Amino acid sequence: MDLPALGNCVTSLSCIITQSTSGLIIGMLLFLVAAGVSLIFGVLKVVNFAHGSFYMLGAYLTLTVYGVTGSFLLAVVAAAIGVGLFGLLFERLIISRVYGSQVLMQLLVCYGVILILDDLVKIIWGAEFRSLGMPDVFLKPPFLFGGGVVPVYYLFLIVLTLIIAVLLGLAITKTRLGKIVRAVAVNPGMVSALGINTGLVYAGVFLLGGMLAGLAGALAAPVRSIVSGMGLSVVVESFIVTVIGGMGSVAGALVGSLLIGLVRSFGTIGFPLFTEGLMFLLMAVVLVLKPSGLFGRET
Amino acid sequence: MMKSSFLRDCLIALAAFAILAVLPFVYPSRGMSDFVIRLAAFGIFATSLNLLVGYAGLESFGHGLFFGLGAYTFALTMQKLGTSIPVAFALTILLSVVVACVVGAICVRLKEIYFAFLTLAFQMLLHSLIIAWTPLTGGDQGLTGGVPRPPFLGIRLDQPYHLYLFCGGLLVLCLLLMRHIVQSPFGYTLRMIRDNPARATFLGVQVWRMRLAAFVIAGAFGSIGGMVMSLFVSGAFPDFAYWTISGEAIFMIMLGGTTVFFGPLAGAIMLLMLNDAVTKLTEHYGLVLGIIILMFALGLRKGFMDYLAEWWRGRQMSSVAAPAATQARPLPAQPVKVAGE
Amino acid sequence: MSKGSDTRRHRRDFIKTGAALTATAVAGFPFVSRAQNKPIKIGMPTIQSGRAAMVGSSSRNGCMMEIEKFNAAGGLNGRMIELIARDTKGKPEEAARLSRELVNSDGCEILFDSESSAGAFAIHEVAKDLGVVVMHMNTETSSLTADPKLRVPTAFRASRQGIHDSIAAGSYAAKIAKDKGLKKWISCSPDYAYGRDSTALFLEYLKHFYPEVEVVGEVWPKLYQPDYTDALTKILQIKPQAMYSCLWGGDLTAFVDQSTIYNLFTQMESFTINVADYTILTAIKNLPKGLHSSNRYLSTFPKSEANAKWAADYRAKFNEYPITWSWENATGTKFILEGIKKAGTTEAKKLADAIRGMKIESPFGVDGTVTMREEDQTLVNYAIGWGQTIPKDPFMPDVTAVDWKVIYELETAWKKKNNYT
Amino acid sequence: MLKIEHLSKSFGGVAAMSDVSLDFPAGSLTAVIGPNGAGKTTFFNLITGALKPDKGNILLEGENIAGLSTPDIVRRGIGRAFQIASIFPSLTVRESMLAAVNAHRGQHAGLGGRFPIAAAEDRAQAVMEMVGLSAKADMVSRYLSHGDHKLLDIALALVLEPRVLLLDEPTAGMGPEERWQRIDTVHRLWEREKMTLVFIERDMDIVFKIAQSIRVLSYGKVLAQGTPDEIRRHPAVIEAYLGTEYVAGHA
Amino acid sequence: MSARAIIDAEGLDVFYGSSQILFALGLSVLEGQTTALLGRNGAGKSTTLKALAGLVPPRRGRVRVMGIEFQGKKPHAIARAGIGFVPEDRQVFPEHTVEDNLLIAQKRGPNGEDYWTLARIYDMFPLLSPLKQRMAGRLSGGEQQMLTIARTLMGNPVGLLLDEPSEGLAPVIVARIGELLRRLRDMGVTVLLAEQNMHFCLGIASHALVIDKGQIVYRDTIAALKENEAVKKRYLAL
Repeated sequence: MDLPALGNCVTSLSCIITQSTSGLIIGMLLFLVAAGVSLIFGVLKVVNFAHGSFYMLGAYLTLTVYGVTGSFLLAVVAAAIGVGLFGLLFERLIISRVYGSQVLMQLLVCYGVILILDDLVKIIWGAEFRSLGMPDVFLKPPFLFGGGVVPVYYLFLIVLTLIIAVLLGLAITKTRLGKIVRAVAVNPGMVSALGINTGLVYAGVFLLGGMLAGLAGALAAPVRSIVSGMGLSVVVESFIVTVIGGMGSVAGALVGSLLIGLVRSFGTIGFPLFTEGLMFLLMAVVLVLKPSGLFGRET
Repeated sequence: MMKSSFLRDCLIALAAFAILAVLPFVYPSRGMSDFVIRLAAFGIFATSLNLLVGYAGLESFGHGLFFGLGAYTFALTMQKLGTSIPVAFALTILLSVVVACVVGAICVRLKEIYFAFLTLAFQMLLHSLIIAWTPLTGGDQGLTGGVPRPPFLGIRLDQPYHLYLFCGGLLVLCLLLMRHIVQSPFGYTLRMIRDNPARATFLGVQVWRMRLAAFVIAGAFGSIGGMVMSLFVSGAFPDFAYWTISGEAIFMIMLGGTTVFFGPLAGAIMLLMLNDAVTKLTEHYGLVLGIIILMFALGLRKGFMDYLAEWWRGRQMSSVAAPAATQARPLPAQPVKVAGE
Repeated sequence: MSKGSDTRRHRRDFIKTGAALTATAVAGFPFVSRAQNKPIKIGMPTIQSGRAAMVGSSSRNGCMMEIEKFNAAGGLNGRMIELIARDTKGKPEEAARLSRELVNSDGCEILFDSESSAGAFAIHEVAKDLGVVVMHMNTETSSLTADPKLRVPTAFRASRQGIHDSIAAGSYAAKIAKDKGLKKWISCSPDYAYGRDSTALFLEYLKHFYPEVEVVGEVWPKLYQPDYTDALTKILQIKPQAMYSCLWGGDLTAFVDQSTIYNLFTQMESFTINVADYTILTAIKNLPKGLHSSNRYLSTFPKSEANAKWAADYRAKFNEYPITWSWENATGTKFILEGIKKAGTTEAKKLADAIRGMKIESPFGVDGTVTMREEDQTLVNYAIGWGQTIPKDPFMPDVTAVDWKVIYELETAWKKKNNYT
Repeated sequence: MLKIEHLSKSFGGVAAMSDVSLDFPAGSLTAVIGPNGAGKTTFFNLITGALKPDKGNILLEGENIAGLSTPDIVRRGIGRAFQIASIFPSLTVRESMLAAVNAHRGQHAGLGGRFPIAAAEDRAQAVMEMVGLSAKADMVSRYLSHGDHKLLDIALALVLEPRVLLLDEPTAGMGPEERWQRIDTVHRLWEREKMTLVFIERDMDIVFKIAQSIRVLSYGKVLAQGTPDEIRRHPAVIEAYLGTEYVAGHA
Repeated sequence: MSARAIIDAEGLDVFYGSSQILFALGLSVLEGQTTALLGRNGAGKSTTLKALAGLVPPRRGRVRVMGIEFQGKKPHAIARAGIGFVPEDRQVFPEHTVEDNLLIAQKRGPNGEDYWTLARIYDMFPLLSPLKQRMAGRLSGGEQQMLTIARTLMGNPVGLLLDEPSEGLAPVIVARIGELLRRLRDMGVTVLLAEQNMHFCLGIASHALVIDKGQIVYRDTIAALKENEAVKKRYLAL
């Protein structure tokens, strides 16, 4: 524990700015994965533990498409679409068969899928870690900002993710489709009786969740090492975010992700050995005080 | 209902212990005895988790808390205090009970998925503590330097056969005790709570107290699993408190079955053998195990022993020529639920 | 290029050659009893899945380099070596379990520990329990062999050791620091035993050689942490003149990639000691110029024909670059094989006696040889050097060798201080 | 026996029960009727502590039990069966009975003995015979018929040897013949056990046939109370609930 | 009988768990007619409507919508074929606004009908118009009942299944709903109206079905039923 250091930091503006930005960056990629986890849980009541593998697939797809075409944009789009379709397939072929079973049975199924995907990735792309490298467009000196620095790529990442977060939030609250999705979460039988194919809604939520996770993987590819099993820590953090923010809430996922990002960036200074513990502590406190999460509905 | 007296169970336990005792002479293989020791650790651990999941209806994601706590407390007590093994055992169980009381009191009031996540959070807090408290626990490196095994009551755990028999005996003893617990009035109270907590309340049962008691008992047995593992590897590692260890126990009970007492033990045997066999045969362990898991989960949709038990019941029913067709038939799939029905 | 198919192909090749050799052996010596023809099995608990899966593949490749030579030369009186590698998934309890199983059920007579350091301690305990010879080939944690309380007569280490590395790093870094006046230092190392130990030792020796150094901060990213933004911003906040880091593997590539976009390396001298290994050097797409690193494995250091040839053979055989675990495992294997030849048996005590203090020829030695030091049964006299990176092959053209005399001297003092003698 | 005074409860500002005062004398057989949403089930929930009243007293033989927890109330002698049978699906009938006897006698937390405590078996057997479930004692509850589910639910309440038994639509979801059989069973139980019985029922034929006295709830208030004859003629009840045709048809 | 059946069923056996609710039930509702499904509490009215709407899959029997087989199909398929279901317990989406509730249900009818727009709905249900932006969960019972009917209309159904729309509502609201149903009838919407209250149906329905113990026991015009004291007394407790 290094509380003096934390004290020094929170009294210095530049430290606050830098660490907050850093929390923002960490939180943003997490948000893309956590939003999918949260939506799937909120609408389908399924604990999709395999979501981290979607993220991993996104990174590997990006690696391959970028390697072949040399276009990062193309690679990102391909990853989002590819993983979205994979999510769809996963829902139709596997997870839809255990709707309504025990949570533990769903967990078992997801675990099986994680094992398979981790190994398939190793067979296809090799066991060693890979790195995409920063696309040339982003190879520019970082911005200076209030005493801190923000690399161009991270600025791009923050802006893009925030746009997605806002669009996603608007889509879920303002569009007819979003309204349907929220209605399905509450009363699927009634929605079905109004002539809406809820099976399609379920599949659609997985498609969307997959696309977001694929996108997260693609955006992570230039700055993180790509390796089999890379999804695990992300999915665990996503569940912490989901619990903190409230299951099924996009705003909750955003706030939760940012909170985790801040805990990580300030925790590194104050509790260098206990940042993971801090995250779980936060989760435990939220669960005890408000089990449904900060933005969740009481059930 | 199968009636079974405690005496009968004791006799079966004795017989099982006797078989374990002579097994190495008939089939002398250290591999076999290692397997039994590991089975003791995971068999006790998984069965204790099933006290919660299968009997009390509490789906815990964080039962590994007690596995890790047991392994570390035991190993540390032996290393630092130099007590005898029975004393370390007693201290470990005591600590686990205290921790389970505190954690349980906070957790059991939450329902379903929230309970699951909160138990997970507590387990990960222990894991973080182990990692952070390096001077005591050795941090991520694990508690190295070996766990001393001083002889007690003529039992010398540094001798392979003694260790084997001790762990095997513990397995039999713990299973006997847990079997007794689930067959006790308390065990049936847990079943009531699992089936219908609201109804149990209307029969005068303080549901949360019973759940807490179950949590504490399961925690105490879970820590014994951890102690056996610590004896086996002669140390303790942070992995023992990581969420994956809870995951493994969950997979054991889901593979083996939750409604039959020996389901978790069967699951432990299956998963351990599967693990050992598959790692031996192929480098693509995950691929093979994953496919097997999916076949089980999507094919049987229930644990192996549950499946057998149902099949057996079905057979008996049909052979007795069920008085009414509806009696032998399980509940059909629920009609599409319209909320507020 | 797919790595998986390569390993498969090589395993097939190995099985084929193994079968062919066995066939020749049986045909050639029809009167030799089958017992004598029984292969010598060596068990290798290693990591083959998860994030550190390449530990397993590179370690096994390193071993096979030596084993195939040994088998091709007729083995031990016709007894061939058979290597049985098993996946521990990086779990120490699996490592313990597998080691026991390899010995007890599979009939392995020798253990190769190609695990991480936590796994190494678990395997160490098993070796003690079962009394078999174990060669630790990956772990760098010094206490494993230095601490006499942990010593097991049949346990050896054929990998670089943290203390050696730290002394070498300290002496090299101090020289640069003195030249350039680098007084404000920061460390950024993984938060686990290896990271903490080697960082502490490095800073100790840095100060030993250059007392004016001041440590102005430290950051401890977690092992396998995907994102280093928090660490990087903290470093940039503190604005040190130099940074030390012993991150490795995928963590190191991610760290370098992320540091690059922060322009971190242009703002300070960086001593990223694990960069000079081919996996890292080839994985990083935009390798920054001028990073200081110790050699993990370089085919150009030591600059000898033997080393260059070994690297070329390795690449030809496995279609990939050898890395640090490759040479360490090759070295460990060679000690075992030379020991078997010398002792004429695989019996544990005799074999251990043969290996203890043995000096063998090696492309990785300072003078063409490496030694299994008698007193603590650990590898010494292997080549350690430092240099600076350039973005493309040969990645680190000039490597300065570190003098082992300095290492020995300070190591002795270190042992005394820790009551290891 | 059971006396309710000024009982009130509201949910989010909407009054579900307002100032209800009712008396159920010892040994009486009383029906509670009223239109859907009148608050009948809420009334039972308040008495049994499943809901906490906002105001008012619930006196069980003079002791105020308002605000106590359900287990405490149940132990004081109020048993309840539910509109949708509430049973233990995976236990056999006998196991359910035995476990309930244990709970009633405070022996449900025992770890010492084996489950069927010998002393509990007589009571369990007695209750099963009382309601006529003995023949199905060893069947797993979930495989019973709908009618037997309801019977088992009542049996579970009876195990508690309740002084007051609350039955929420004991005949719901049954055909006419089964309905009469069921209500016959209930009536016999009441006669034999000499308990105070309160039941909610929608079938007016049944209500008027067996109830000694009737309480009519409407919109969370007491609309009327009295003997069947009084209720049949009560103008407000006819208006709000029975309708003139019913009265005409049964005049 | 020249009119075609909008929805018809034969031999429906429906179970909840182990208890059978409907026994070989058969009925048909003809185009343009309003048919009352009368019966006592628990007679099986709700279950019949749910079975027709596909919400409770029948174990045996067939359901046809405009002559096309629909048994075993999901509820949404039946809804798309033009059958709108209004549940008895309202089931509005409580955290959506009134307008959102309506928008969710908006779809064309089976033949492309798109008569019902928000404007027409508010015209028909003036009560809802000022409540557009209110959360549906905060409406009164009567308002929720209106909303449920309006919501179903947004799907431009050919036939409506209405489950006890008058239940538990104040007399004034019941009267309004009656008025509404008459207007729908006059617009040519086919309605199957499940009710306990025969009087409520008298001015609305032309035909009556009486259900008891899960079987249809009587069918005729509602005028004939009104005169049939025996049936009324036996099955409707009137």
